[in-house]
This record gives sequence, C-alpha cells and structure tokens, in this order.
Amino acid sequence: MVPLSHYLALGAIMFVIGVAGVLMRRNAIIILMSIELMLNAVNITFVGFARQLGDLTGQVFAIFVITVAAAEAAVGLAILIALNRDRTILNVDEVNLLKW
Amino acid sequence: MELPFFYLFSVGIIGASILMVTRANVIHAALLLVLTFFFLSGVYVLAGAEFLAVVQILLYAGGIMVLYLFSIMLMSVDVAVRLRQFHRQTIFAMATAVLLALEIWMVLSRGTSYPAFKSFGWGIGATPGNVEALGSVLYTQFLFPFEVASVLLLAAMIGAIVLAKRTIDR
Amino acid sequence: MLDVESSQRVERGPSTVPGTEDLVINMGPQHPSTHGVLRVILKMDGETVTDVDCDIGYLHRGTEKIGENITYTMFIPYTDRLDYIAAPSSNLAWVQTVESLFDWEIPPRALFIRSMVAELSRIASHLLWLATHALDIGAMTVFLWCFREREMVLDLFERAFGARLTVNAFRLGGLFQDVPQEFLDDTRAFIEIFPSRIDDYETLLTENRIWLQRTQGVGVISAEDAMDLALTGPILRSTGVQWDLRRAKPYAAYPFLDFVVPVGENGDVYDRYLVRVEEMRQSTRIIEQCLDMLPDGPVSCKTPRTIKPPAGEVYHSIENPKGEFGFYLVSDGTETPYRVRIRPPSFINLAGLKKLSVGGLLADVIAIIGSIDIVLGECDR
Amino acid sequence: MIAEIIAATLKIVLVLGVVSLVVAYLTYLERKIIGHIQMRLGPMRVGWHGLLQPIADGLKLFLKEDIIPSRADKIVFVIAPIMVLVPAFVVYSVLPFGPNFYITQVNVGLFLVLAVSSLGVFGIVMAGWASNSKYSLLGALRGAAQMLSYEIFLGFALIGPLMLAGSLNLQNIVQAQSDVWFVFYQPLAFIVFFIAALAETNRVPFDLPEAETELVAGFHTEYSGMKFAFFFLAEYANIMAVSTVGIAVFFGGWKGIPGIPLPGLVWYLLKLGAIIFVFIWIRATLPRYRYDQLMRIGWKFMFPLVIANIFLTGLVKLLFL
Amino acid sequence: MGLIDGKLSDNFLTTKFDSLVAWARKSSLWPMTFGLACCAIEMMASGAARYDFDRFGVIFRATPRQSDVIIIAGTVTHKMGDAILRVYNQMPEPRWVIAMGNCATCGGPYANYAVMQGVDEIIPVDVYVPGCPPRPESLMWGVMQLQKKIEQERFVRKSISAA
Amino acid sequence: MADEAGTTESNGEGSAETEAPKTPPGMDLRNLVDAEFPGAVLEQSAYEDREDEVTFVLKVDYLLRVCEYLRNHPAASFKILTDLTAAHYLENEEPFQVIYQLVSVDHARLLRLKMKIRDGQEVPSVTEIWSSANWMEREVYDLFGISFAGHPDLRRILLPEDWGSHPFRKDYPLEGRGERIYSKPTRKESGE
Repeated sequence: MVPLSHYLALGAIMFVIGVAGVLMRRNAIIILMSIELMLNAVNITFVGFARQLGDLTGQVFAIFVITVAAAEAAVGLAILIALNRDRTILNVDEVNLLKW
Repeated sequence: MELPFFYLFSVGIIGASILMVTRANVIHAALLLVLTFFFLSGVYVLAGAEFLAVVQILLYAGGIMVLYLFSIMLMSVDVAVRLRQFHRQTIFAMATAVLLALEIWMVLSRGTSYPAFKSFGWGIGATPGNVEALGSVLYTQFLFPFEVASVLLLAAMIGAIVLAKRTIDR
Repeated sequence: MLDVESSQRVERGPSTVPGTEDLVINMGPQHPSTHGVLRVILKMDGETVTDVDCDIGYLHRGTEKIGENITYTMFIPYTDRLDYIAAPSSNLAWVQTVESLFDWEIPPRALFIRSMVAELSRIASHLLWLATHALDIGAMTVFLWCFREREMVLDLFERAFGARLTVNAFRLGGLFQDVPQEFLDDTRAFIEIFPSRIDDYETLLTENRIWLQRTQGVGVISAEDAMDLALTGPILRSTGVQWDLRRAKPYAAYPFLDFVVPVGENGDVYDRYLVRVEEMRQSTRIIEQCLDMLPDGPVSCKTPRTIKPPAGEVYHSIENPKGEFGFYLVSDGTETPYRVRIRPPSFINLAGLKKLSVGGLLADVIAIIGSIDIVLGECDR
Repeated sequence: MIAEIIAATLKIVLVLGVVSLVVAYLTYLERKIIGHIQMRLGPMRVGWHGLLQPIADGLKLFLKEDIIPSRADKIVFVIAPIMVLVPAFVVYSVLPFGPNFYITQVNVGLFLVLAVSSLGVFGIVMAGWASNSKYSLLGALRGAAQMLSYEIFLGFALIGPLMLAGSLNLQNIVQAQSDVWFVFYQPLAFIVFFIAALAETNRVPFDLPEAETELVAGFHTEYSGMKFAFFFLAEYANIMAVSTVGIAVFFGGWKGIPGIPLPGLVWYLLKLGAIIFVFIWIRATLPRYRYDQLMRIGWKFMFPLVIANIFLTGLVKLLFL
Repeated sequence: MGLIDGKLSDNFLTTKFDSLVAWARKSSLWPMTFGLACCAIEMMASGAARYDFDRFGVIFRATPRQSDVIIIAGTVTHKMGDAILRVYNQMPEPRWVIAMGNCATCGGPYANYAVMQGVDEIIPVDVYVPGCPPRPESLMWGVMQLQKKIEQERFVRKSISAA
Repeated sequence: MADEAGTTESNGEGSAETEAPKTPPGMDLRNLVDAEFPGAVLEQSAYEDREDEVTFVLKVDYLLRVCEYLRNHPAASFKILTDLTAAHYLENEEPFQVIYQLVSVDHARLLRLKMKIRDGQEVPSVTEIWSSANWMEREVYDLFGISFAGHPDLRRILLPEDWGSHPFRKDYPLEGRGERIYSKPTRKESGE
C-alpha cells in the first residue's frame, strides 16, 4: 500500500520541477512541455486522493485534465508553428509583437 | 510489493523530468517527457487506475507527444540548440521554485492531520474492473462537464487549425 | 538515394529568408525511381514541390564525338546503346539518316522487316515503361507481368539478330541477313497472345481507383506548352496533338500500313498511360499487317564496300517510343561523318519536367518522371 | 510467488519465441506468395524450397556492420529501433491465441493493445529524425501524421464491436461471439478496421513512410544490420498483432465453425493465415496512395463511416436489445 | 563480433562457425538497385519473372545501408564516379562489388574523355561479368561466383596469410 | 531576289533558282521572310532539293525577329523547335555554326535555320520564343563553349561544373584531356 503522502509528495516535486522549467527556459516548446508536467503533477494528486478516498471523482478529473492538456497542446503548438513560420523564433523572450 | 515499484517509478519520474527541463535539444526533452509519462502510468496502475494508465499512454504518449514531436520537426529547432537556453532570471526562478516547494511541503504536512487522509476507504474504485465504474460515473454524475470538455476540444481543434493554417491568399 | 554534392543531411541552419525554409531534396543520381542516373533537385515546401532542377550527364559517354571518329557502319552498335530499351528504333534512325544521303533503293522486304522490328521494339519499350511506371506508383506486380512479355519480345530479337538488348539489327542498305522463318512464326504467335496480356495489365490499372487518383490530373500540360517545350511522342499526343512521324513523315514501310495514332485529351499522366497502352495495341496491329504483307525478295540493296556519302547535311528523325528521335548528320565526303548530332527525345522531354511538376507533391514528381519515360542513355548520350 | 514468476516468464518466453519465429517466417511467406502471384517461384535455393531463407537473412543482418551515421543523433538513433520493436511485442502479452493460450488477461485489454501499438510511431519519428537524412525525416513526418490519424479510425472502428460485447477484455469479447461473429453485425466497422490496420502497419497501399520509389526506404533509410532487422521484424510483428486483434474482435478469435472439431489454436492459425494472405495479396496488387489522398480518405471517408457505425450500433442496441 | 574477428585459430568450432556465417551471407545477398545504363535493364530482367533472382535469396534494396553487394551495371562516367564512391562508402561491411558488363569492367566501347575505363579505378571489384550487356544468366553466374568466393572467406579464424 | 544566296559546302543547289526551271524547295518561306526582313537570309540550300532539308543561313542580328515571325505567322507556324545544335568547322573563318531545326505541326514541314559565328561571339538566346531551347542551348554551351545572350540559366548540363573545356570542338581529342584521378578507398569512412 502506498500511502497518500507519497503521491502528494511526488505530485509536489513534479509540479515544482514544472514551475522551474516554465520560469527558467527560453525555449517555448520546453515551456509548453513543462506545463504538461505540471498538469500531470496535479493528476497524480487527483489519483492519489481518488485511491485514498475510494472515490472515482479524482480519476474523472484526471481525465478532464488530460482533455484540457490535449486542447492546450494543440493550441499552443499551433501558435508556436505560426510564430515559427513568420519569424523563425522559438524563444519566448523574442515574442514581443505586442510590446511597443 | 507496491512500495518498491512506487519508488522506482518516482525516481524515474523525477529524474526524467529534471533532465527534461534542462535539455537543450527539444527532441530529447520531448522523449524524456514521454519517459516520464510511462513511469507515471506505472504509478497510476499502482494506484488502481488502470484505465487512466492506459489513457495516459494512449493519449499523452501516443497522441499529444507525437503531436509535439511532429510540430518540433516542422520548426527549425536546431537554431534554438545553439542559443542561450536559460533566462537571465534563472536564479529568481529557482528561488521561486524552492519557495513553492517549501510552501507545498508546509501545506501538506499540516494537511495530513486531516482524518480522512488517514483511513483508506475503498469504494467503487476498488474493484479490479474499474473501467465500467469510471464510465458510469463519467456519463452520469459528470455528464455535463464531459460535454463541456468535448466542446472545449472542438474549440481547441478549430482554433489550432486556424492558427496554424497559412493565410488563404498565399 | 545518394546525393552527390551536398550530402543528404538536413541542413537545418538558420534560414536566410524568414518563414518556413524550403526543404531541398536531392534525388539521385542513385534513386530507385529516377530510371537510371538522373539527379533531380527538388525544392519543397512541406510535401509540395516549388522548384525542380535536373542534373543530368551522369551517363554522358560522348557518343556524338565517337561518331565523328569512326565510320558510318561502325556507329550502328553505338546507336544500340543510346536508347537501349528500344535499340532497333535507334538503329533505324541512324541507318535511315545515312541512307538519306544516298539514293539507294531499299528492298521492300527489308522495309517491312524494319517496321516490324521497330514496332516490336516499341512494344518492348512501352512494356518496360509500364513496368517501371507502375512500380514507381507502387504496383509491383505489373512490373513482373510486363517483364514476362518483354522477355518474349527479347526472345524474338535474339532469334532474328542474335542478341537480346543491343541487337545491332539493321545495316546500311537493308539487313545483314534475312530473318529466319521461325522468327516470323514466333512473332505471329506473340501477337496472338499479346492483346490479352495488355488486357491483363489494364485490369490491374486502368480502372483501379488508386491508379486513377494517382495519375488523373497530375502533371497536366496543354498542347501549346507541350509544343513550346518541343515535347514529342506520347506526351505530345496525350495533349491531343496528332503528331506522329510515322504518319507525318512516313518512312520504312509505314506508308503501306494502316494504324491509328492514339491521342489523349487532358495531357495528364493518365492520358499518357492510355496513349501508350493504345500504342502497344496499334503496334500489334502493325506487326500483324507486316507479317501478312511481307514480300519476298532480297533484304539488302547493293552497297559499296566503303560507305562514302556525298558531302552535305541532313536531318532525319523517326518516331521512337519516347518521341522524335533524329540525327543531324554532316558528311564531308569521307568515310567518317563530320558531325553527328543525336536529337534525343528523352533529353528534350525531360526538360519539361519542371513545367510539369512544380506545384505538385513529391509523389507526383515520381509519377511524372515515370510518365515522361526517359532513358538516360540517349538523354545524356 | 516465485513459482508464479517462473511460470509467467516461461509463458512469455514461449510466446515471444513462437511469435518471433512466426514473424520471421511471415517474410518468407510474403516472398513466396508474392512470387507466385508474379509468376515466379520466390526463394528456392536456401534449404528445401527456400525454407531456411529467413534464418539466413536474420543471421546475415545480425552479423552485418552496424553503421551509425556520423551526423546522426547517436542515442536516439540507437533507441529508435528498440522503440519500434518493443511495443510490437508487448502487445502480444494480452492477445488471446486460444481458449487457454495467452500470457495474461487485462480488463482494459483491447484498450491496452491500442495504447501500446500507438507507441510504435515514436520509434518511426525518432528513427527519421535521428538519421539526419531528408528522406528519413520526410518518411518520419509522413509516418507520424499517418499513424496518428489512422490510430483514431482503428480505435473508433473497434467501438462498435465493443458496444456489442460490453467489455474491453479480449477474452470476453471472443466469448461474446459464441453464436455469431461480429463481422456479420459490424461489416462497416470491419472494413474501416482493416483499412486502418493496413495504414497502421505501413502496408501497401499506405506504405508512404517507407515508400521505396519516393523516399528510398523512408524512415529506416540510414539503418543497417541488426537495427534494420528490428524494423523489419517489428513491421511483421505488427501485422500479426493487428490481425490477431481483428480475429479476436471480428472473427470470433479461436472459435471455429460449429461442427468441425478442431483445437482453438488451429482455428486461430487458420484465420490468421487467411488475413495475412489478404495483406500480402493487397501488397501484390495495389498501387500506392499519395499523401494527401491518404489523409483525405481517412478524414473524409472513414471517419464519418465509423461515427455513423457507432451511432447505428447504439441506436440498434437501445431500441432492440 | 569485432573482438574475435580474425583472431582465432582453426578448429572444429571456428570452422563450423565460419561456414555458418558464410552460408548466411551467401544465401542472402541483397544487391542495391543501382543501374547505370544498358546493363541495368538486364539486371532488372534478372530480378523479373523468368530469371527470378529471388530464388537465390537475392532481393534488391534501395538503400546502400541495407545492401551487401553493389552491382555496377553500366558505363561509369567520371561525373558518376563520385557518386559510386559515395554509395560504396555508405555500404556496411562486409560488402562486395560485381562489375557487370564491359563498360564497368574496362570502359567497354567508350574510350573517350567522359568515361572511366573500368569501375575498378575507384572501388575494388570482386567479380567481373563480361558482356555488352551480359545476359541475365551471366549475371547469375556472377552471383554464384561471388557465393563461391564468400564460402572461402574467413571471419573469426585468422586469415591464411596471417596463420 | 535571293541575290546573296550562296551555297553551303557542296550541294550547290541554292543559287540555281534563277536559271532552274522549277523553283527550289522552301521558296514560299523564303519569300515570307524576305518580305518582312530583307537581307536576313544570307544563303538558302536544300540537300538534293528535298523539301525537308531546306536550310536558311541567317544573319545573327535577325535571328530573334525571324524566329518569332516564323513561329507566329500562320503560313509558317513553326511551333516546335525540335533541335538546336552546333557544329565546329576548324578551318572556316567563322568556325561555329548554330543550327536550329524547326517543325511545323500544322503544315507538317521542317525548316533548318543556321547561323555562322566567330569563336567567342555571343548568340542571342531563343528561349523566349521556344522554351525547349533552354536545355539545348545549355548543351551547346557545355560542349562547344558558345554562349547565348539572354539565356536565363546558362550552366553546364552534361559535364561536371568544373570541367573547364568543351569536348565537342574539333581540336579537342577524343581521349585524354580532362581525365580525373581517383584514389581507391582503403578503409570505409565511418558513417558515410
């Protein structure tokens, strides 16, 4: 039996790694992937709680999270491709079209 | 028997994700993320969520990550490898991350005193065939959110197509 | 698969032009579907072709220069190796060009045999074309079926001239000897079964949905453009222009023969396919007529021991399976030609590749190269 | 506990060994059948009627120099063939070959098969990218787009039979076909499944990722020796796996025609042979689709078809069952 | 394999092993689809129904990485020389070369500025098949000669000269 | 008319039209061209008076105009430039001849145009009139070293870019020059 605290700790560590990735990296794709990591960290806690509480709601929410992640990846990558096509850039700090 | 596997998977997840956020090569990072998802689905299996584990592989690894790889190949990533990889704000970022970790740890250590966390309450999810159970929950109790999610996916799909499509007049 | 100059590595360096960089694909000179040693440099935007550049000359053997250094008779074997898929056609073009410098009376039996063998070589050439073209598009069985019949044609050549591929069929003034009766019998046997074999190929392809989708509307060219590019042969005819030198400038026994010049309508890959398939049927008819009308008599006129044509220049071309195959010949009155120029159908048709394929997909380029039906031997000479 | 593990290991080794051998002989079978369709003989000299041909091929490839191109991404280049081969064989862990002949049963069995087989595309993408060759890259891009799309149709085509069977467990699905094979209830689903299976396994007319006449050898252009053998094995292992799924879901698995007493495994093998023969027959007959046509068929023809099939199945089940 | 290549002495095991390896290699000779000129047509005929190279386990591969033998079928020009060398260098060891036809053997009838007088000017040739072009039977003979040559090669045993 | 008509090498038929009873072949075209561009055709000849071997020798300056005229005029309608080549006559004063072989599908007839040029003299490119001239002019440039002014892409086509000489000139030996040396590979370059 894996105690709940283990799931929560694992989730927390993954989440923090994801946050660090988002904040540190310049490469937009890796930032997107770090966000995926954070979403999955949340999923771990959901699943851990679902197991602990004997309630499937957590798993259902994990499925929703995966749905959202798929949507996010699709739109995010589309934006990146559009950016890359027009400007050949991949680094977020170069994306300054709105900056005056 | 479960605990050693859990530790194995956890080490895998943490190692792979740390490597992922530090790689210069995007393809390597993506492949490491896939590895992370494999270990994650292992964790799900241990947590009695086989369906979710398979969904994790099918959708995340087999779908979303292939989409990532596909997009990466459409872009000129090799330029990015040669550039500076980290922001100037890296130190602050690390500090923020560490602070966040501390905060989460504090919250969690307080939260474990909550009684529900102590007891294991196997309910519907306990049966080996949790696909049916999950399905019935999803399509009864959560039917409305489910439909909302499908609308969200539709919107995302259309949005992605519009964004990535070349201008028509080209 | 290999590329010569820049290796086939992807250069993913920073692009000079902003926007998606074009992928440059280097096909050849060794690539399964460039039909020899053609090198095609494709600029692609995704899978769409934006520019085509052909690099040829990997089989440039200086045939014209050799022709200027040897006698008229000695050059006949070299013509075999120009269009080696239909060697008798090349022989015929050369032999007739040299004969047009004289006023020899070629015996009718020789003329009929020449026409017959030229048509057999047309069948052989079109069979090889169909085989490789279908293979390029992915239908591998057609390849082997076509080769079965091609082997039969090659057997006929072997029986008559002693060689399968480079037959050295004709001599100045006629043939070097009469063909054996068995050749005529076997030819008749061949043309009896061949139409049903064409039906077999058509069963596999003509109404195959995938084949239609891959070929219809691909590589379209208008009659105006085709003439502007001097495309000849089935490509020109597929656009609806009825231009066949067998009809327009009859030679050998063709004035006496009855045949239809098939033309297409749309000028796409599919029409070229239909035109060639119909040409095979017409060739069968021509061979049958030749066999029926074959006169007796000598097969060669009296020719001097050393061929020394009068000085002058001629251009003579015939309808090769690929298109107009001609020789521009300058004689200075000696035993060797002064200038031999080969008018190569493949070379000139291949120049149209750019026009045909820009805007298509990579897979279309393959289909188009196949439909042009090049043979590098005469393309590069 | 230990005994269980040993038993499981033995089962795995047995199944994998048999599968590898069968897969190797699939290549022989393919050469023979195509040979005869093309009016030639196929392998004749190596062993009796060329029976040792796959062994010789395998041994030769195994002993061949293993080139890693100098400009390739070495790690990814090495991992890619393994990434293709492993999923192809992992799938067999849940496939039913006979009433009692399987490695394990999982309640998400069919779903797991789909998930694991969808991982094969990673190997292709990795191989194509790591080779650092344009042909490989194009092959990989085509492969990724094609397999991602057709995975969807493959999965959706299986939903109809699933609704009839009411289970994801392959054993249960087979049991549910005791009376009538699902192919009679779900002909549309089977057609779509079969086409998608052709595309998933990169077979003619959908062999675009390795189209020989366009992309030389596609994503595995730069692979030699054993690594190439891995791709080769994986392709045929996938064919067999997808055929087995098809048999289990549409043709009643090991269940035979009533009245003919044959062991379940024999029935399974007979059906497998038939389906694989169709695979090879198609390869010998059809030309190749073009990339855009492939996508169009998928999304504009097959996708509406499967959706309609699911809808109809649901309607019928709701109204009449 | 690299460690023991050509280092062992003759004994029952190594001899048997070598003959096994030789059998595998000679039974599965995969040539490249590499046609240059007229001979390429005869090479295609060799693979086609009547002659059926597949009987020998010979199937044509499109990429040099996966082929064992390169059949130089046709005239090698100087312009093509670079390409042939590059294709040859891309092939994995062990690899063999068959020079098919007179042109690849010695330049054939083309003695002029453009044509290389035999492909052995740039790559080592194992079997020469004469003819212009050689008949498919000749090419088959060439492949069988190559098989005989492979039978005598040593892989883990020391080579005869070294022993 | 045809006062300047001379003869090419030896067929000697071109100048005969003043006293010959029948008109030589190609006179209709000759009249057509002369009416529009007097003096453009320097010589007219035909091998053994054959209709298909009519040759006009053109003045270089008139080439483009005559070609365009012959292509577009309905009575000529030479839509196809079927062949374009050159010949080298070492001993002549104008050693190079550029030869254009035209085909009219509508009238099923052939016409040969010819230009005599000096070594190094540029010839106007006819690619604007017939696209087919593109590769053929490149070939002539490659093998004879005659350059074409206004050609969009004048590169070598058959021989390697770095060949440096023009083998179809008569002073170029059949064998010898331009041979390149290769070294046999001893050991495979890894990974290539």
